[in-house]
Amino acid sequence: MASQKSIYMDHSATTATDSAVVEAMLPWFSINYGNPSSLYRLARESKAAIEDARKKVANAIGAKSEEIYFTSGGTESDNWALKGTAFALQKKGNHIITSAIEHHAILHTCQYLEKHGFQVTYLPVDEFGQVRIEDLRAAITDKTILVSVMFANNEIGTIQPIPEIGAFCRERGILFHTDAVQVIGNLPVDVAAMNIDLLSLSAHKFYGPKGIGALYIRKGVRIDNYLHGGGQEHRKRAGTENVPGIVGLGVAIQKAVMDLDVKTSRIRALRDTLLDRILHEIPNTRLNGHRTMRLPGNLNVSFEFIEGESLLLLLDHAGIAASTGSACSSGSLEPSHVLLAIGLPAEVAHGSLRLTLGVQNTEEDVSYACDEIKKAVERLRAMSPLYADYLKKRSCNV
Amino acid sequence: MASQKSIYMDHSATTATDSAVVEAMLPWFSINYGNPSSLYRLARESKAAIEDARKKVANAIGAKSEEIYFTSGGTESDNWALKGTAFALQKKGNHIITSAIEHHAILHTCQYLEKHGFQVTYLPVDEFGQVRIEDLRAAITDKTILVSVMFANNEIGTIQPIPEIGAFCRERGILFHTDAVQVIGNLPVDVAAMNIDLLSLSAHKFYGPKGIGALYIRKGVRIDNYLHGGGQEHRKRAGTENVPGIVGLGVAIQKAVMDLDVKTSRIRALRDTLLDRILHEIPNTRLNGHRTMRLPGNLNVSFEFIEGESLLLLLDHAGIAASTGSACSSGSLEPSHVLLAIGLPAEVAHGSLRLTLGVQNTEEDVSYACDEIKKAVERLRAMSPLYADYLKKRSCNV
Amino acid sequence: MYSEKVMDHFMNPRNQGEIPDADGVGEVGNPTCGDIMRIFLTVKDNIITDVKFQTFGCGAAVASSSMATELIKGKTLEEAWEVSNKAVAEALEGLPPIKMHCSVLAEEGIHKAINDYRIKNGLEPWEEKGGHTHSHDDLACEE
Ligand SMILES: Cc1ncc(COP(=O)(O)O)c(C=O)c1O
Ligand SMILES: Cc1ncc(COP(=O)(O)O)c(C=O)c1O
Ligand code: FES
Ligand code: FES
Repeated sequence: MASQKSIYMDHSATTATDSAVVEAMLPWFSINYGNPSSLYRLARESKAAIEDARKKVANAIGAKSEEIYFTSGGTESDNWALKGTAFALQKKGNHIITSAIEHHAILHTCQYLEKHGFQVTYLPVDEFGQVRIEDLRAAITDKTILVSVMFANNEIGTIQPIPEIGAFCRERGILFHTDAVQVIGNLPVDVAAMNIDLLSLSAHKFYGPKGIGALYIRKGVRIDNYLHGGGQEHRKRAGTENVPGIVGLGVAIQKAVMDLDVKTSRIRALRDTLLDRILHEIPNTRLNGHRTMRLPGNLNVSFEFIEGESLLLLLDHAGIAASTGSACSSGSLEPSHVLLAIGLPAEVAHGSLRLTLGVQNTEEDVSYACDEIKKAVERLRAMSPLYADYLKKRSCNV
Repeated sequence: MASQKSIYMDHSATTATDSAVVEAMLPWFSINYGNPSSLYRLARESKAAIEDARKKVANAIGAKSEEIYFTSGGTESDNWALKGTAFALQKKGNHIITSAIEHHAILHTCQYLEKHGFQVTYLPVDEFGQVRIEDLRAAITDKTILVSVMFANNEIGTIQPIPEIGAFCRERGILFHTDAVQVIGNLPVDVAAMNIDLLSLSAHKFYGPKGIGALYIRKGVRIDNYLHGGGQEHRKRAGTENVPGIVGLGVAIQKAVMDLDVKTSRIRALRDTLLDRILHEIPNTRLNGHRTMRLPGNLNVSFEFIEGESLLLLLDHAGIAASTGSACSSGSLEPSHVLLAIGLPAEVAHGSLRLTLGVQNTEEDVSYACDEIKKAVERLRAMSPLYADYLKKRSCNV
Repeated sequence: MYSEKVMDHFMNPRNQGEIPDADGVGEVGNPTCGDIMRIFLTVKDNIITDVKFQTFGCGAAVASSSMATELIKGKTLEEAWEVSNKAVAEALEGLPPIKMHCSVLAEEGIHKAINDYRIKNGLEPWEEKGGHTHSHDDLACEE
């Protein structure tokens, strides 16, 4: 029988919507349900709620209200940012620079653009997952119109040198987009100070609802529309506005950036405890990503000789929700492109475990999780032919 | 002081989310919040909820589950259907046929496609707003890859001869897409019997939530992806699924198609009462659209000599939520393209009023609305120079 | 996504371990793509009297190994040779389509172990019949 425990350590995948957020959304379903595009009172109320949420998003990232456009989530924001600017600037150039460890919403969009006449450079990253400014500098050509580098990585949590990249791009007059989907509520963001031209965010990653996000577009940036239709969002993004979702995003982002330091310090401390215990108590384990330049709740380790999906199944049985970069869990043939990009051999990438902590986690969770992970790793190693070989080899060498 | 009354007669713009739908959505925000792509129990529950909703949508329109893809709404469905098939079939041909009275989500997408190498024929409609099969037949070329004709029009409510268009396209081997956003819960839909290859729908038009919709794609239809990224929706539509929205859509569509006849008969009767009274009691008024082939709740009339936005403001003051095809209300310079397409002179189009009735309307609403409309029209005519001229001319002719 | 049977065999794998002086050993897969399986056989009078496995792989791979060893235990080599990946998957009450190749691994592991035994005993190895039911081709790691 599976465990009665239920410990959620997959906050980078999604988060529980905060009850205050749901509360704030509720009236906009059945009471104040007016279509914001209409003229009457009910509609004006929806319109006002949207503008209020827009201001909250703008405030949270140092933007102006009129620079915020609501979308259906991080994926749409990424698609729009890249395709919209690429096609708008096609006459200026056809070269785009991104990194090898972006989310698929960026990478697959880049592949689409490659099929439509664009050239894309995928910057390598160092062993900790960071892009080097020298590589960026070397990749620039006179055809470069856009640089898109994520603020922090969803798998290994590594934070990129965003202010440096922003300053560099601004100086060269090249647009700079950053996918900040993992960052809101985890790190301070200031689009003006950081010279960011476009920024993607998604509410469900910071205790807001799924299916709503935003794209920040700095005033003056040329960008084509992506969803064509009605005149919503200042004629830039068509479709009846998801009013409850937008209201929820507004409340969630306001809460997310409040007392950021206090909240993230607590989560960082929990993460560090868990990480230290795992590294000390489980042999043949390595940390993936950067030791300090990483998201506060993110922990990514590889256990040699075992496979991640099996590990997740055992942890699920123990009531722990986690994630892996193993190909076996994804239905694709390749293990995580991020783990390969930081130089992990495929078989080590297979044995990776991502735990992402959030507001609901406690010290008790951490200690329970550590015990269970240890047991599960031991159990899987006991049935692993790779571990058997390793033990034999080790005893021969003695 | 504005009226305390509140009568909603704009159900084609959007609807109040049914309280049972909201109820069904609630657990998926904060309790069962798992990301469906993950492996653990919480995630499997989300996945199962999505598949359950998919089945409900499929059942409602005579499709198979695996032919339903969730989107962020009608606009995304329309964009995907047209751009996705157009680019996938580009090698076969570059000609698309649509109608002159489509929603902007279709028309603006067609304009986008025209900029990207496609040719689009906009079929005219007759004075009632119907497309003629002869015109469609005449428009077909050996380059025609797609026909997109809406099931029923959002402004004048006119229903198109969808089964005939479907049969015709199937026979010619041309893809047929229909925008059925206004139709779910109003008319029976059977994609198999009607030979429909792609169909767009949007939950908030049938008492479901805003920001969620679906595209039906018949098995075997070739279509490019539109939102690129993760492997969701069988690798066809990326982005973390809006689980509460999808669940809400499922419940809403199941309710929408239940007892369709009973519900729509009641609404049709109310609409007919209102229409008859308006036409009889207010002179110089005409009905726009088809007398019988129209959506049960839709009423669209033009009052000569007055302007729609003014009328809406007076009605809003009286607590009535309605819509107009006047340019003054839309921020564009042209009055409704639909009203112009059925041959209305621009000045008559300006004086149009759309009332769309729904489940919450009563006989009392109808009688109150009729009285208030009459008063408002009289008041505006009293200040209209056109009406003054008309009165003078009439008295001269007498 | 897995059936109860798969989860049972995953949580309580049968015949897991190593036979140090096995009569036949088969290893298939490669760690790069996350599948590696080793099958150990003890054969007496043409009958598989003992079988054990070691597996590095997903839940389906572990469950397939466990089930496959159950299916061939006590069988003649001829009978064991005929146990297909489909039979393994069916005995597990089905596998998700993308996980069918994990059961192919089990079938191939058994074949390798049997042929290893035959070669060690001076017999001709049996020929893998081509084109059997596995969907390994489109999911093959070697590509
Ligand atoms: C870095 C990053 N970018 C983009 C996305 C896509 O966001 P969504 O799934 O909300 O569309 C995600 C999460 O899935 C992400 O982690
Ligand atoms: C006929 C029609 N098509 C498409 C749409 C767009 O749907 P949504 O606003 O939900 O994106 C609407 C409504 O706005 C519509 O009435
Ligand atoms: S061993 Fe990788 S998918 Fe089964
Ligand atoms: S008269 Fe003012 S907008 Fe038409």
